[in-house]
Amino acid sequence: MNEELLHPLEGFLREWMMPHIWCEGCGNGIILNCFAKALSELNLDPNKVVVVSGIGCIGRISGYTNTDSYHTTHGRAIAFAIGAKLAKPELKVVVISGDGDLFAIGGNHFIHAARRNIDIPVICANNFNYGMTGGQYAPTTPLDAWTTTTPYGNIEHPFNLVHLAAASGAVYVARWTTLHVRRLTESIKKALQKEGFSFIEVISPCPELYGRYNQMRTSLDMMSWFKEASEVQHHFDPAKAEITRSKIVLGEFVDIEKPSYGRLLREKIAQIQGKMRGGE
Amino acid sequence: MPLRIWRKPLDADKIKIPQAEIHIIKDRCKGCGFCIEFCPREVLETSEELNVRGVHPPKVKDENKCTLCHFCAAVCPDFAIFSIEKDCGGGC
Amino acid sequence: MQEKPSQPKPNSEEDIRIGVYVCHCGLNIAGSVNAEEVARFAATLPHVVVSKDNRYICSDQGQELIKSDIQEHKLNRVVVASCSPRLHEPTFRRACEEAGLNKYLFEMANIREQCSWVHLYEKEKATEKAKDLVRMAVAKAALLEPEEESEVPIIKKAMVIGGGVAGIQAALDLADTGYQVYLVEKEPSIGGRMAQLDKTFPTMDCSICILAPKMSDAGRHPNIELLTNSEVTEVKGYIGNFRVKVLKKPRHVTEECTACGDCARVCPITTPNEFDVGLATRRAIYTPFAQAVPSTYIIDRNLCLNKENIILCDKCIKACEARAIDFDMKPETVELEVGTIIVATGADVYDPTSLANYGYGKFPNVITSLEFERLINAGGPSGGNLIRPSDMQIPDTVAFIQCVGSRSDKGHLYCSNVCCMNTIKDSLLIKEHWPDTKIHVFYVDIRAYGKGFEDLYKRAKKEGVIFIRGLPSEIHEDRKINNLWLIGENTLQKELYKVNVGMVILSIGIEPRRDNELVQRLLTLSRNPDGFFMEAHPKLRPVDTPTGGVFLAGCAESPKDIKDSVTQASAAAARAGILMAKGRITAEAITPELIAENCTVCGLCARVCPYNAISVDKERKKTEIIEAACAGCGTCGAECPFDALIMRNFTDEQIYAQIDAATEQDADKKIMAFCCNWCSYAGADFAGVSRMQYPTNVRIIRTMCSGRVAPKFVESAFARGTAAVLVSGCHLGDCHYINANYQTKRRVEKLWKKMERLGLNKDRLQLAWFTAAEGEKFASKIKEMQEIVKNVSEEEIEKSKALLAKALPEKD
Amino acid sequence: MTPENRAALTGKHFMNGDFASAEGAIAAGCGFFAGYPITPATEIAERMARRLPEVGGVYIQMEDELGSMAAVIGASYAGVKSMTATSGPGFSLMQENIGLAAMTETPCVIVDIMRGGPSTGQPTMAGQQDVMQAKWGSHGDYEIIALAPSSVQEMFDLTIEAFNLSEIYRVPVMVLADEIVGHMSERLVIPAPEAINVVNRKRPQASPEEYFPFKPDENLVPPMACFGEGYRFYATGLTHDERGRPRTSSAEAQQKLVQRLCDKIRQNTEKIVKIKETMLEDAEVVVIAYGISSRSALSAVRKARERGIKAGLLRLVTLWPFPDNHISEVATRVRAIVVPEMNCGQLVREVERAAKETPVTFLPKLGGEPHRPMEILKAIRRVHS
Repeated sequence: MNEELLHPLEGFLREWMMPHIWCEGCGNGIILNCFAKALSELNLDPNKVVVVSGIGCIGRISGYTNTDSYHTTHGRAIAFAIGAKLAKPELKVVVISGDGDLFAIGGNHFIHAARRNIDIPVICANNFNYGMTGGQYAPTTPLDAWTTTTPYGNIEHPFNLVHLAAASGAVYVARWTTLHVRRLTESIKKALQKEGFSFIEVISPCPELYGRYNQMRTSLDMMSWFKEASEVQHHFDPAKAEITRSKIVLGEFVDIEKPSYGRLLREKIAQIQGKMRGGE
Repeated sequence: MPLRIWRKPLDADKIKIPQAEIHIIKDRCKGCGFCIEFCPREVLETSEELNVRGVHPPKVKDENKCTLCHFCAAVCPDFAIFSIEKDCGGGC
Repeated sequence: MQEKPSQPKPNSEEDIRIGVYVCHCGLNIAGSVNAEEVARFAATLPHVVVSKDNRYICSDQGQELIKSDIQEHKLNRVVVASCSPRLHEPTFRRACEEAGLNKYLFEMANIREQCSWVHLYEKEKATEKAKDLVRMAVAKAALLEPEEESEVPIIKKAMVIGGGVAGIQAALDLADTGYQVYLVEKEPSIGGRMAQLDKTFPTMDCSICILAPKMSDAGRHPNIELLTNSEVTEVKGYIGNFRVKVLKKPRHVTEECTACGDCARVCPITTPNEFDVGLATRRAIYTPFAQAVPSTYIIDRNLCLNKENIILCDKCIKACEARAIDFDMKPETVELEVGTIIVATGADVYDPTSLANYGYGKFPNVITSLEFERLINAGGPSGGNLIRPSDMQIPDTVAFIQCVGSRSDKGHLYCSNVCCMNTIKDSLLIKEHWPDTKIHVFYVDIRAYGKGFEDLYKRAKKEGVIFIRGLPSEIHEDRKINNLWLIGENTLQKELYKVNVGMVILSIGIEPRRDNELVQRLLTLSRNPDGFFMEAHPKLRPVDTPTGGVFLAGCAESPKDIKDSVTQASAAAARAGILMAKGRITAEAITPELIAENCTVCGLCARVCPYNAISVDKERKKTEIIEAACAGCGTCGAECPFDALIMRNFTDEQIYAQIDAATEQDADKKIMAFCCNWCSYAGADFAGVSRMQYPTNVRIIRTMCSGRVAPKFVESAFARGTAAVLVSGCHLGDCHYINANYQTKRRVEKLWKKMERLGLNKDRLQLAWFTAAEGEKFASKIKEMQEIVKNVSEEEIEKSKALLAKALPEKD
Repeated sequence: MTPENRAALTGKHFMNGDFASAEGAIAAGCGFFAGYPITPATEIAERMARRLPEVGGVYIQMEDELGSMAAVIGASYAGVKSMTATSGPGFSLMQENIGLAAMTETPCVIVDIMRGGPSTGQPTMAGQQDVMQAKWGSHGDYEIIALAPSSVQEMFDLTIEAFNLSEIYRVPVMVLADEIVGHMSERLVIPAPEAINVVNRKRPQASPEEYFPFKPDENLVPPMACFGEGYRFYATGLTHDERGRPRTSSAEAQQKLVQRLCDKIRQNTEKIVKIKETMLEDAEVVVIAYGISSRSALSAVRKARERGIKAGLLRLVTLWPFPDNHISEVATRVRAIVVPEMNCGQLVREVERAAKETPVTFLPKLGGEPHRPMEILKAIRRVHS
């Protein structure tokens, strides 16, 4: 076996940033893998793709994708992406960030971007806690779960992210785990081609912190949890899709058509400028 | 159909299933073991050797069993493994 | 529900006028029963105003006689002593009705199947028994009441189980008649066994060429809904109103499939193809064969790398342009409502592996006739070349061995019907392709009974096929070249032979499907000892089953060739069509009548009812019988402690009257047998049909189900001094009333305990299960009980009379 | 997305400062505005909402000022001149990403129409209380540029200037106007587009392979590539090297980067700074003022001259970077310095620092009213005698 041969996805990675900083068995690498795969299968022009991320472990992903990419401040990835996308609509601007970044400090931007139906796919790595800062509880941490800031068990109810996204107006909402790589890749491809705001939640293992505190010491433990608990049910009512230890409903929850902010904006501008020319 | 099926099918030798060539970039591996655990054909196993990171990368147990489903490559968080179709000029 | 009959009920005994007709049935009865004497005796019985004997009372003039007598003598009851009511009761009931007499005022005494035929050599005793049987019938007749039958609508939809040529034919016939048909097939495609065959005898036309058009007709027919890869899991309801659950197993390929085959080409998993009996390879995603209907591919999830919901391999998904692959398909249960069901579940073929002396599974060049079909088929794995698996060479000598798994205690005792002609056809096929091939056929008998069969046989002989009578005792293999030595005796020449051939074809027989037992349970059918489904009557209702609304077609009923299967299928379709055309069916007036003032709403009846046909409302103090759901087994009547349920046409009084009549003379020498209509009474009939002789002292009382037999009947039989009592029904699990016979079992066991407690010999009460085919078993049971009867002492009889006296119905 | 000339206004107009600032932005080639309504800056948003579509630009009203500032950076990185406008409370929220803009060297303009604080304070009244926040508002060391218009005309001119500076130095530039300048209406003359000097960011000369997004030219400012141009660069708010690679624990990298972020402004101060001097040649007393206060100061200086006092006015057009050298030089020529500010003393501290021995008299003013000329005149006379 000659190792000179390059990995088929090598071209989609920013080679001078590799290897990535993520822990052994961290799901972020798999998400990066699936994202790169999606790009290669769609063969989009990488020069027209912008990856925007926020703060947190997965926030580093913008450093690893061989595209234009920007690593914003805590929670602002979506807001930044909106600016970039509206300024240059021909770009594919993708937000990849974590559950804490997108739904705690950045929660406001998420719901409003979904409401506006901005043409941006948002991929959320949900590892149930704040990894980068050492495993504190997040808006997705299950009730009773242990983290470094819920030493007596979590007393906060977690967000059901797919429900939140659907209720906020996203036109495409899906949930997979890092074990369901093929389906995740397909979903990412779909989201990249979808007009409007699409959201993909990726349940991702954090064995070093969340797993360690919650009786899943290794990444394999966490992956087998995903394997046991997951069931695929497309068009399932997102309101009933809370994640529990015994059941994780996966699938495409929402896939609808709705004019996007971008389309309405362009139409509006064309209309106004048309009037002005007519005015002369 | 109750008839016991026991013969080697007549076309058994004619059916060409592509042979795999598995590549492992050892020093990228962080040793999560996903590729070994989730390979549907149990093609891989943990090796004895230590890589630069001090973990045991996977090694190929039986390359002939690989069906080139590429799941190992797809589930690897570290881009450390992939498989390609063996070019054996019709030799295999 | 039940409006009172128009005809005035005879209210006091004076009005009862019974006519008795004793049939000679040529010599069938008269041969061992003195019919005239029986008729003379009948005349002496109470209420009998006319009593005649007649050569063939079932004949037109026989029936005319009854009719005119009804008019002339103002008869209001008719008793015919002849064959089994299971055969001619409908005939005579019709005659009565035509004469304006309610058909429920007719009663039969079975003096043929259950008397003359089983006592061929004891004329006196047989005659005495016949008198008893008539006495019993007359006693019951005196208590018969006119009844009105309630009508139930029939759902004008049919289900055909099994998509082989029989199922397809039945479905097409019904669909063309205009009925909606659900065709349920277990396999991914319809077509069945016939699709595997190369040519068909005797016409030698291409099997798939004539089948494929029918398959696609069935697939395309607007009135046919195909449910392939599906299994019937539950059948509830009754004739005309079945509620069926069918489990549709997921194909994981949607209708979008264009059958282009791109998916299979990339699928990395291979396995031997069942359709080619393992001679060719298929993938995990496949279509069973080129002409499959539906043509949609299917994924074999047992082989596919993708388990649970994780897609490990996505080669087929990627290859499929139609995007028809769907790994998320789940099994779904569809509920159907149909009026009729046709069982065309087909048969299996015999696996000769167990016959070690033929070396199948050991010697590569010993193949089965089914493997031969695939080899000789131009579309088959060898492109139509009859090649030896060992070296892919075409053999210059072959041998056919007949009756492999048939007509032998090694395998099955019955003849599989098709193997002889199939071999002859095969031999001619070989001659046609490779005329110089030397062909030996080792046989027991050649059965070329059908139209054009003998000609084909002659042709084979003319072509030089060598027929040798006497099967080889063993086969040896020549290790070097894998040729085979056949050693045996030519029973015509009375000499040993040792023949060397390049290939041996085992002409394997047909055997019942493994899952017949399941189908039997689902539809409460019965099977013969060989395991094939039983017709309601072997001669007169050959495609009906004992379960109303359910019909048989094809090899499910018995081994048969394509022509017979198709014929039977059309017959079954016609029978089902007749039912549905009527649109309504009259339910026999054998359902219970509730005597509200006796009912305490205790709910015991509801608890034992197999059909949940009784609703008990303790609040509103109301018990209600749902006539449409009731099948009339009478288990409730037997259970009711308060005589609140009258089982019409099988009332307590009528049964007591039969018991009394049967025990009027030397009860202490007699066996009282309670037989259920479907299995044990039919079994007793079958004993008669097969002329099995047994003691004359048994007196059979027919009930619809053994569940009708109330303990008090048994007790009163003993109280009347009967020596022994037999309670019999269908085998547990085969009950025609789902599970009513478990109540029988419970009650008899209780009775045994009681007898023990009272210090009575419990052997005098026997419980036995018979199928309609177990005439032999019935006969030997009676013989066995005869021994018990011999040993019952006077005291024992007296003791039981005394102890059980209170069981007797108080006479006013 | 440069404005079509047809849509750009020219000629004489009568409008308020907020509107003028909006027109300046459009004249400067602004194609993107993200903001959140807040008094007294709302009119800028309203004007932009109406005008941007006409020139093919994009106006979006974000969910808050955090998002507004982030969006402005995003648009700028996508290659479109972008801005926001706000007032004190919103300005505070924007500081987070003003820091990010400084760190990732993002050209962008923030117009802050100052009102009375702290907190919600006096929404409809004028103030000059954000002067220090503009300089020090975000955490860490960095430099920005801040301009202080004192008229409607300057609202127009300095907004253009702000865009030009932000493009030249890849730095957030603030227009610090007070509520009065923002809301008052006066004559505005808009030159023909060709007469307006519009500067655009420096584009990379290097090939995408050799392009390092944070590798400066001799003026310490790196050429800027934008999204979608094939450079496939990476920018992060983390301390990074010239290539953009995060260097979170390298003292050397932090030293190099942060020092340059400051120096690229400091070392160009002379180029950046604008000052207006009136009757300063022979002045013994100088009033140093900016924004609306400078207009009261001007009439105070005139009145002083009528009374025979040699007074002069030094108006700071550029607040940041602070023109230390110039103030020191003037200080050596005068006896006293008077600084009127509509706060409790912010910029005066910078003046005192630069003036060295020369005495500085501070005139604070709170409550939203500007200084009356007489108040300033009194002070002049006091320090003169």
